[in-house]
Amino acid sequence: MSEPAARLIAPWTEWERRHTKGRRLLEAGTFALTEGAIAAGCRVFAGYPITPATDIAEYMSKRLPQVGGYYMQAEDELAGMHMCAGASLGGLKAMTATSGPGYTLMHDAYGWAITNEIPLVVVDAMRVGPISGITGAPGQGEFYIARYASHGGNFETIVLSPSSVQEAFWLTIDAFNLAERFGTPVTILTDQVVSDMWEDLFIPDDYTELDFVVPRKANLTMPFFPVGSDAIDVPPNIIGRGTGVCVSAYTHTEEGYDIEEMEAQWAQTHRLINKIRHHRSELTRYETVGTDDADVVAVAYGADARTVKTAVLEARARGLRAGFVRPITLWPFLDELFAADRHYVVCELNYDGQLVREVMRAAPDSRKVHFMGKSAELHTVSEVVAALEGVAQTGRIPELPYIWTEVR
Amino acid sequence: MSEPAARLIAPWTEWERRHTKGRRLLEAGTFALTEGAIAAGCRVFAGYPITPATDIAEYMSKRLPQVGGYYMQAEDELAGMHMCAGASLGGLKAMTATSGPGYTLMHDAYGWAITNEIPLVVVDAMRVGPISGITGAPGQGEFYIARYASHGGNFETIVLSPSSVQEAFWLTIDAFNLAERFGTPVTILTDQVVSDMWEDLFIPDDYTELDFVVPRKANLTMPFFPVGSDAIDVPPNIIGRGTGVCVSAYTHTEEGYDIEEMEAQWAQTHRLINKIRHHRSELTRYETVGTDDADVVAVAYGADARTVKTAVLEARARGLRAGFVRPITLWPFLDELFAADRHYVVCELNYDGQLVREVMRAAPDSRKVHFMGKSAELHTVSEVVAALEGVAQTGRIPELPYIWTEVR
Amino acid sequence: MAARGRTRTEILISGFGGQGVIRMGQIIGLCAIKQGHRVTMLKSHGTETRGGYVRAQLVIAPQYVDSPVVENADVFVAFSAPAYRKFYDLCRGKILYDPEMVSEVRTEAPERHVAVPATQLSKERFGKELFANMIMLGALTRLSGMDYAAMKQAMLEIIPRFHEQNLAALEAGHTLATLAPA
Amino acid sequence: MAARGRTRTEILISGFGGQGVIRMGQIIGLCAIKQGHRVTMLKSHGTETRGGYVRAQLVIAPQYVDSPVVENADVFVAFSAPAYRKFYDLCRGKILYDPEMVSEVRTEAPERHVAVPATQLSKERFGKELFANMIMLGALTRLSGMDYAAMKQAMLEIIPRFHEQNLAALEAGHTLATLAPA
Amino acid sequence: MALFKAEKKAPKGPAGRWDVLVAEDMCKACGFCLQVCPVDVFAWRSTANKLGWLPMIVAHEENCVGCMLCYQICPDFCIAVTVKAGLEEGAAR
Amino acid sequence: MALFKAEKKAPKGPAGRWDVLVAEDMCKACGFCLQVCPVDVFAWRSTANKLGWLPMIVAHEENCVGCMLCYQICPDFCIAVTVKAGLEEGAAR
Amino acid sequence: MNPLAKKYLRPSQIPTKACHGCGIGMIENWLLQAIDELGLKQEDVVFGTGIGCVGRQTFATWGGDNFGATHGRALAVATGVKLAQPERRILVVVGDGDAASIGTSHLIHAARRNLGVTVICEDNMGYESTGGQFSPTTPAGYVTNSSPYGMVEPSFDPCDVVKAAGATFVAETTATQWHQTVKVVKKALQNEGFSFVHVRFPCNENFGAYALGTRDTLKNLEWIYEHTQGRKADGSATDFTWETGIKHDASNSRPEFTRLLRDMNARVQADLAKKTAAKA
Amino acid sequence: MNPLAKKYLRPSQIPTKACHGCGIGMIENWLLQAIDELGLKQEDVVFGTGIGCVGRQTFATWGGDNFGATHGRALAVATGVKLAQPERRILVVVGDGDAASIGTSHLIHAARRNLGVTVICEDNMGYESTGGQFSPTTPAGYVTNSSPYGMVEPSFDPCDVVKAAGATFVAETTATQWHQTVKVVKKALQNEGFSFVHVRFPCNENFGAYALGTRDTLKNLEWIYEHTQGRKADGSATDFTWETGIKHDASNSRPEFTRLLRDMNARVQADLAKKTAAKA
Ligand SMILES: Cc1ncc(C[n+]2csc(CCOP(=O)(O)OP(=O)(O)O)c2C)c(N)n1
Ligand SMILES: Cc1ncc(C[n+]2csc(CCOP(=O)(O)OP(=O)(O)O)c2C)c(N)n1
Ligand code: SF4
Ligand code: SF4
Ligand code: SF4
Ligand code: SF4
Ligand code: SF4
Ligand code: SF4
Ligand SMILES: [Mg+2]
Ligand SMILES: [Mg+2]
Repeated sequence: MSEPAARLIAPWTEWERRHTKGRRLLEAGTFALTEGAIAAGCRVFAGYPITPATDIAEYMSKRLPQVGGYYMQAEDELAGMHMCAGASLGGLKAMTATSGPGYTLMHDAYGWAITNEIPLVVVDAMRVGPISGITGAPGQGEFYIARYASHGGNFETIVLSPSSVQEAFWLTIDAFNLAERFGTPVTILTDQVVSDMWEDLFIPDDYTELDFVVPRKANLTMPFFPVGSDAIDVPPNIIGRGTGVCVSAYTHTEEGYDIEEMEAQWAQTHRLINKIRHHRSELTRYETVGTDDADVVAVAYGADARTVKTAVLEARARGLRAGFVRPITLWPFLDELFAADRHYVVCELNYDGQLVREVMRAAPDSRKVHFMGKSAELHTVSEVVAALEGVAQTGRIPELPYIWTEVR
Repeated sequence: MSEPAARLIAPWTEWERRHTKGRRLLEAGTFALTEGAIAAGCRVFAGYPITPATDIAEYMSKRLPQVGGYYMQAEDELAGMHMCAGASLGGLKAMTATSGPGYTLMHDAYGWAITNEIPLVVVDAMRVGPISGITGAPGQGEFYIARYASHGGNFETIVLSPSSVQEAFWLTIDAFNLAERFGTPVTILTDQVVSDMWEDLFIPDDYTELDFVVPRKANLTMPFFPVGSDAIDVPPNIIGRGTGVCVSAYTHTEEGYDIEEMEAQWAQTHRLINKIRHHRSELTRYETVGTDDADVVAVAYGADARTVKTAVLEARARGLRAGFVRPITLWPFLDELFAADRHYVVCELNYDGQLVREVMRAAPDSRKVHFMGKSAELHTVSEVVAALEGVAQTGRIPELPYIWTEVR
Repeated sequence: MAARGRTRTEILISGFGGQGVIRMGQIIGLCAIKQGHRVTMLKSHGTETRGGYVRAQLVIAPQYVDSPVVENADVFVAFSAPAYRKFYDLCRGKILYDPEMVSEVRTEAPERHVAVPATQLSKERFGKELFANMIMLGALTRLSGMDYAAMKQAMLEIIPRFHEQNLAALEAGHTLATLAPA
Repeated sequence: MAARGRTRTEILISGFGGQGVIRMGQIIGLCAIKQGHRVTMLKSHGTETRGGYVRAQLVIAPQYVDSPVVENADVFVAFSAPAYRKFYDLCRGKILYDPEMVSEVRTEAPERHVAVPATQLSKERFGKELFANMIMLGALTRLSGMDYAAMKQAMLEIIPRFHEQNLAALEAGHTLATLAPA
Repeated sequence: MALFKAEKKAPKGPAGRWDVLVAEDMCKACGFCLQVCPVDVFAWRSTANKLGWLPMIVAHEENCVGCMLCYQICPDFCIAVTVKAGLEEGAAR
Repeated sequence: MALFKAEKKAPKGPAGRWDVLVAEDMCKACGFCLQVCPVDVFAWRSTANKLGWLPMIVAHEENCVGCMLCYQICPDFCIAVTVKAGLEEGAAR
Repeated sequence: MNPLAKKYLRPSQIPTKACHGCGIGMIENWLLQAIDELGLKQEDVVFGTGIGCVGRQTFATWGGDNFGATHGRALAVATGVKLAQPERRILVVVGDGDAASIGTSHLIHAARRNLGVTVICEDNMGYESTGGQFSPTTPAGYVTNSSPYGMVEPSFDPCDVVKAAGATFVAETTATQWHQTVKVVKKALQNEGFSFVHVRFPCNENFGAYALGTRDTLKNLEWIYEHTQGRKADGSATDFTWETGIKHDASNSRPEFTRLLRDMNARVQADLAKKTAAKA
Repeated sequence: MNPLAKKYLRPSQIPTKACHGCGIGMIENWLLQAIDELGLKQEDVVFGTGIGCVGRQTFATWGGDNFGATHGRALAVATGVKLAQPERRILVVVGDGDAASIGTSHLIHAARRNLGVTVICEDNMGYESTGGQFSPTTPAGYVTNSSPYGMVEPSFDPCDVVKAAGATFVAETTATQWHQTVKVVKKALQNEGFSFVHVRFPCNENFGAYALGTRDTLKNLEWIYEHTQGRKADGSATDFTWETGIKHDASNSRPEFTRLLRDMNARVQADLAKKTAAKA
């Protein structure tokens, strides 16, 4: 079958072309995430060790002092993300990294950072759950939690997911850029495989030459909250510069004063939601293969998309009109990738089915959306090929060991 | 227009018929939630004060000692729910209550209780967010968080929402029953209006006569985890009886020993998900009006459903083929309520749109699903009537002040 | 709105904190319950500790009340000027106001306005403002034709102390000469 | 699976913890990178501190590697009996095994089996088992026709100490008489 | 010995040298200043301020001996006690 | 003074009265017992146990004076030191 | 109007929504005196608060920069701010529930690290903004809305715990000790490291009403006074007495935490420079 | 095989997956001796653990009932269990990170309440199950995988903090003090209230390898011994010395927490009965 059309929509395709001076290493995803942050100008890491994100903390503890930054080993994850928020509010780019058990301890910090429009990057290296589950095995159980990363509603979130070590490096820089531009925490939702696997990794020699890095700006005057505006690239507030800035957990006025009027709630929400929704085009990152002619499209993200993509190519080699969609931007969800009325086989590393629900919502015919859940191990190429063939031929995924197809 | 067909599917319709000996009071929702718990046999409350759930704690601190129970004011919400889990594991029915800011601090306790199948009831009295937002104003921002109440995936949750003080009383007993029968935390997702409003409330004189209350049973032998079974009404494990029971945060064997095999993960997940999915009929609670002939159906839950229902009746009085759907069981989501191909107007107390996404997924034509978001105040009857008329006549909701209709 | 008008009575009471607004609502609600009605009462307040408002929204009906929100009050009791201004438009029925607290009233609907000098009376009769809300309740009972005996009973159940004075206050309001016969 | 066979080489290495399985994989991977290939390496291990297994899955290809999972290994290096048994079916190419650790081997495909007495040789030549993995690497380099000089270079970069012995071990494996010429 | 003494005896110290100012619109009528003042400088106002309280006023500024107790105890930043123009601090003490 | 003494001097106490048992399949070969034993009761086994370790064995039970150090220090519950059948506890001490 | 309030606070934010007779304003007045006597300017101080009356009734009153953290997390946020703005004095004003209950862990570890912040724990012996429940500092036996039968949980003094954790300055006063409070806050602000000042004050609305049975502002402040003195107005002994005063003063005896980090960075970068120089 | 292990532990769960030479097993052996000497049976003790090596390598070894809480929450769970099963002795075995970092708040407040649990904090001076990062108890200057330039954060001794919080029994020993450990654990178990025993032990795999530069089990245990004695083998002084022994013993000096609640309930119910009787 003819070579399928392949697209990768992401800023780093262009970055890679322009920046070729560097070293090629064999390194782990955690290393790439760390170096990406350093390259993006991250100068504070505050977190609490947890497999499989611990190595990020360890790399940071070595690297940050070298570049004049600070590694904070917080007493717990709640403290970790609040420390990051405080540091970013003080003018330093900051990041934390954790896995599921720590991630869900960051909800109040998320809300505080979101409400006060504090740029941050949070890495969640997902492992299989619930709770401790299996520490050394991959999972994808925080898809919705990453969207609803705090209580109370009335906000949008930005969530990205890399599928290779190299992509983890570029995507981390991208995440810091988006955090600065949108003034909000950006979540890197990765998994145990991407963080622990070793791959060939290109690292630029001189980070100062990366002209695409968005520097930290500073808003030094009222309004401290641009009521009514949905603009991005608004310089974040900086505390400690004597501007009289006020940031808090309360619904607030443009001076930052607490207020309990529903009109103020409306105004605040308007900005928190629309600065993201109205600039969705700035956030679109995805990869597709063969979506032009495909009858059945396999959908996956993160490391799992690696085997799924190979399976799609394999299926095409066998003459199947198969396609592949890998959302890199998980939230805001890219409904447009599922506009075509065809079969979708959604592969996820959880048995309850999360991504698949969004595909069901976005796709024209939810009856043609098929779930292929698995836990603790990547889907194998043969499993996915079998599923694609099954759906193409019989409209359903055949029985496969340790594969779950029910969504309700 | 003729009197519309009205249905209320919930166990308490029958309870109310059979148990009529009691007092009629004018009391608050927090009072009803407390008495419902006492009536259901709750003997431990461990929590941390927060508006608008504080009154539950205060009522509990007065009532529990009278019935030989224990009120624990925990150092924080994390401790609160873990204390409840410990108490329930020790054989006492337990409950905690909070609002958004505290609710998201309970995720690790949720996961632990879910994995170890510990019966619990958690009340989340939602207020508007993000973060502290407006403490005294209603919100519905924890719809998804209540479903994904812990990290790692691979579990289902049970979430109920009352819309009146009287219903809060019966539904709390129901929640304790379901917690015992399904061996899992059951969440009562209520809101500031239901908890703070005063209504006429019937309270039975003698709780010991409530024959429908499910008593605490005790499993005193291996297996401590019924691998492969999706059965409900499995007696929960009790610690402290010398049975050699082992409960933990790890993926575990039927002895309760930690294990790191994906096969074991499969087995555990199979039970945690299917004990709930395969007994969905036991969990179905909802209210509908006029859904037999309606062209446009208003959807709402909690206190907000009160004004919305009045609006539907009003609209029908004006000759509109309007209908009303109030899911009482929020999770597992009642897809079946949205099987008919018609217009749905989903009213929620948040601007981002949460319930509406599930309706879009479940409804045959997501283009006919309309969002009507508001924050900090209930929808008014006139607003909803206007929206229903607008949808009926023009297919869209007209512009209304402080009403949000975009979902993306 | 016709459909609802038939079946429900909406009462809106508002004033400053400390004026006994909620207490008054509770008594009315309990009284209605004792007479076999269904009742809802929403409490809300402005943010300022003082200067803001406290509001009680009561809905009384023979059957279960759906919307607890007062959008078209049959009676509005105004204990303060801010409250009067803020909620005037939510009332389509009678407006009882305390002239000492609400100095200016709209002129367009004089027939709907009833001045009840509760504060003044309370000061005269009891030397303090404390009993103004009971005087107002007495007047309201008379005007809305609610069962006076039942109202007394409900009041005694809800208010722990000063039963004599409160009863006297209720009486004073109920017998106010200025009130048109119910 | 034809489509992939053409473009990628899959190498599976497994044994007990402490046998240098990962180190060996790192060296092969780095060597391939230096020669302009794209490389992925998955590390995984059984749960038992001992008695379990450590596994390195390498995929080497001219272009970007999609699936990093070894489902059809071109080469399988078995350092322990449990590893040999657990992963035998994942290999459709040559199987290098250490006879001292893997005492029994399947009989159906003798031509695919290559015994490399790495442990024994290491003990003989260096008095300890420590260098068995480098001997095995030497043999693998020869058999798979990888660039020997580049492999030496990669080894020196990755292993901090005992360069002489490691080089000697590599040489010993590479020159093993029992090996068929590459 | 109570914090708020029933009978007041003016401490030594020259009176009449002090400006005592109460921001009546900020006053929440806790009464602390009135109680703590040894020389009855303060008194209640009979009309409510915009906060709804009957605030404190300066009734007998001439009595003030500048002990600053009122300034220290006021929870709402209402009170200023300063040396009258012309009389420098030193002399006042 | 080191915890693990280089040269061993047997403490007083009658030897030969003790059963020393090592659960060799549980042993992780930390070597503590060997080092702590004052009278060289233990020795290494030359073949690996099922955990993959070369475990400890009892080589000279007759030397044992029942000081219990090995029992106290073994991190893996391998060691039992008991009075030989017939010789009651009292006599052994 | 209080001249220091004019100088340091935001006219638009005072008077606050605090109830009348609430001690929060008194204490803030004394903080201003300490700040003023040290010659600090608005821009020298970052003012941080938690959630609760102590938080909400002080947040944004300060004329300089303010942050109001989520409940219990003020010290975690302050840690981050201090990393980025080491030259600023960070004043963290928190309630007893915020500091000594939900925020315990952050308080303890900030003290252990000797983080350069000055914590003013304003203790009204309960959760007052939520309507008056007991807290870890509510005295034994007192009735609150969550201890209707009297406080049964043993309480503790946060000073003892932060001292044990490593705080370099610890002091305790009450709302009837204005001079002492100004004095110790001045000392606290002069410590580069972690300072903790615990000030008990009257809550008129809740603790007063429920635990002391009155909303009489004078009676409630009097109660604080008596338990500071240990003697009632009639000369009889009170049921208990607070030990006030400086409880531990090791000010500047060990380096402030972020300085430790900066010194380490200098060391690391120097070594790195050496290495690279050696290579070349 | 150790006869007490036979008597109290689960044959299927030992040997654990702990590395060789790990102190966790030693300490558990001494716990068994204390339990045995007190004549306790399997069903008398609920065995609770946290997350970490100390948690995972002891969880489910105990032959009676076991719970393994999420990281840091063991004492919160124990509080609930104690409410429901007041007759059981609750033994909580937790690591330094679990107890003194993420679990600080629960530890402190359990101590304040004098909850009837015996906490054994097994301290390997770092987060070892995650590969060897420093913890709040890692000694100054030591290299771990998250302090590559030496531990720069000031550390603390959890004993001081729990004592200040109100623990009624506090003691510290090390993995080379078997008799002392058995002795203090016995005393701890005889306290109805909150007991805390802090035991330092060698982690061979991580702390040994990175902080001490060796995985030689003997050298690493020797290091513990030297810092217990304060003297090296060659007689020279160690860089620091741990103060071991009983640090505070107020055993049974005040009522256990859940007893306070039960006594209150009795009082409340008696009053209630009186009232109803009066009515009738
Ligand atoms: C996570 C969380 N839990 C609970 C609350 C509710 N809450 C707000 S303030 C407060 C405690 C107030 O006590 P304290 O800190 O002593 O301040 P005070 O009001 O007494 O001055 C509580 C429980 C919250 N906002 N967030
Ligand atoms: C909420 C959460 N954060 C982090 C982790 C990862 N984690 C597991 S154990 C542990 C700490 C281990 O340290 P310690 O308590 O001292 O036990 P040790 O392994 O040293 O015995 C950490 C950080 C987790 N499981 N849960
Ligand atoms: S300073 Fe204040 S308190 Fe002192 S005398 Fe003058 S007015 Fe009275
Ligand atoms: S102290 Fe201040 S607030 Fe209180 S009465 Fe005097 S002026 Fe008014
Ligand atoms: S008891 Fe153990 S250590 Fe003591 S002498 Fe006997 S074998 Fe040696
Ligand atoms: S102490 Fe125990 S584990 Fe260590 S070598 Fe001796 S028997 Fe084996
Ligand atoms: S409730 Fe108490 S603490 Fe809060 S402002 Fe009022 S008086 Fe002050
Ligand atoms: S890592 Fe350290 S603490 Fe954990 S089991 Fe191994 S030796 Fe023990
Ligand atoms: Mg307080
Ligand atoms: Mg540790």
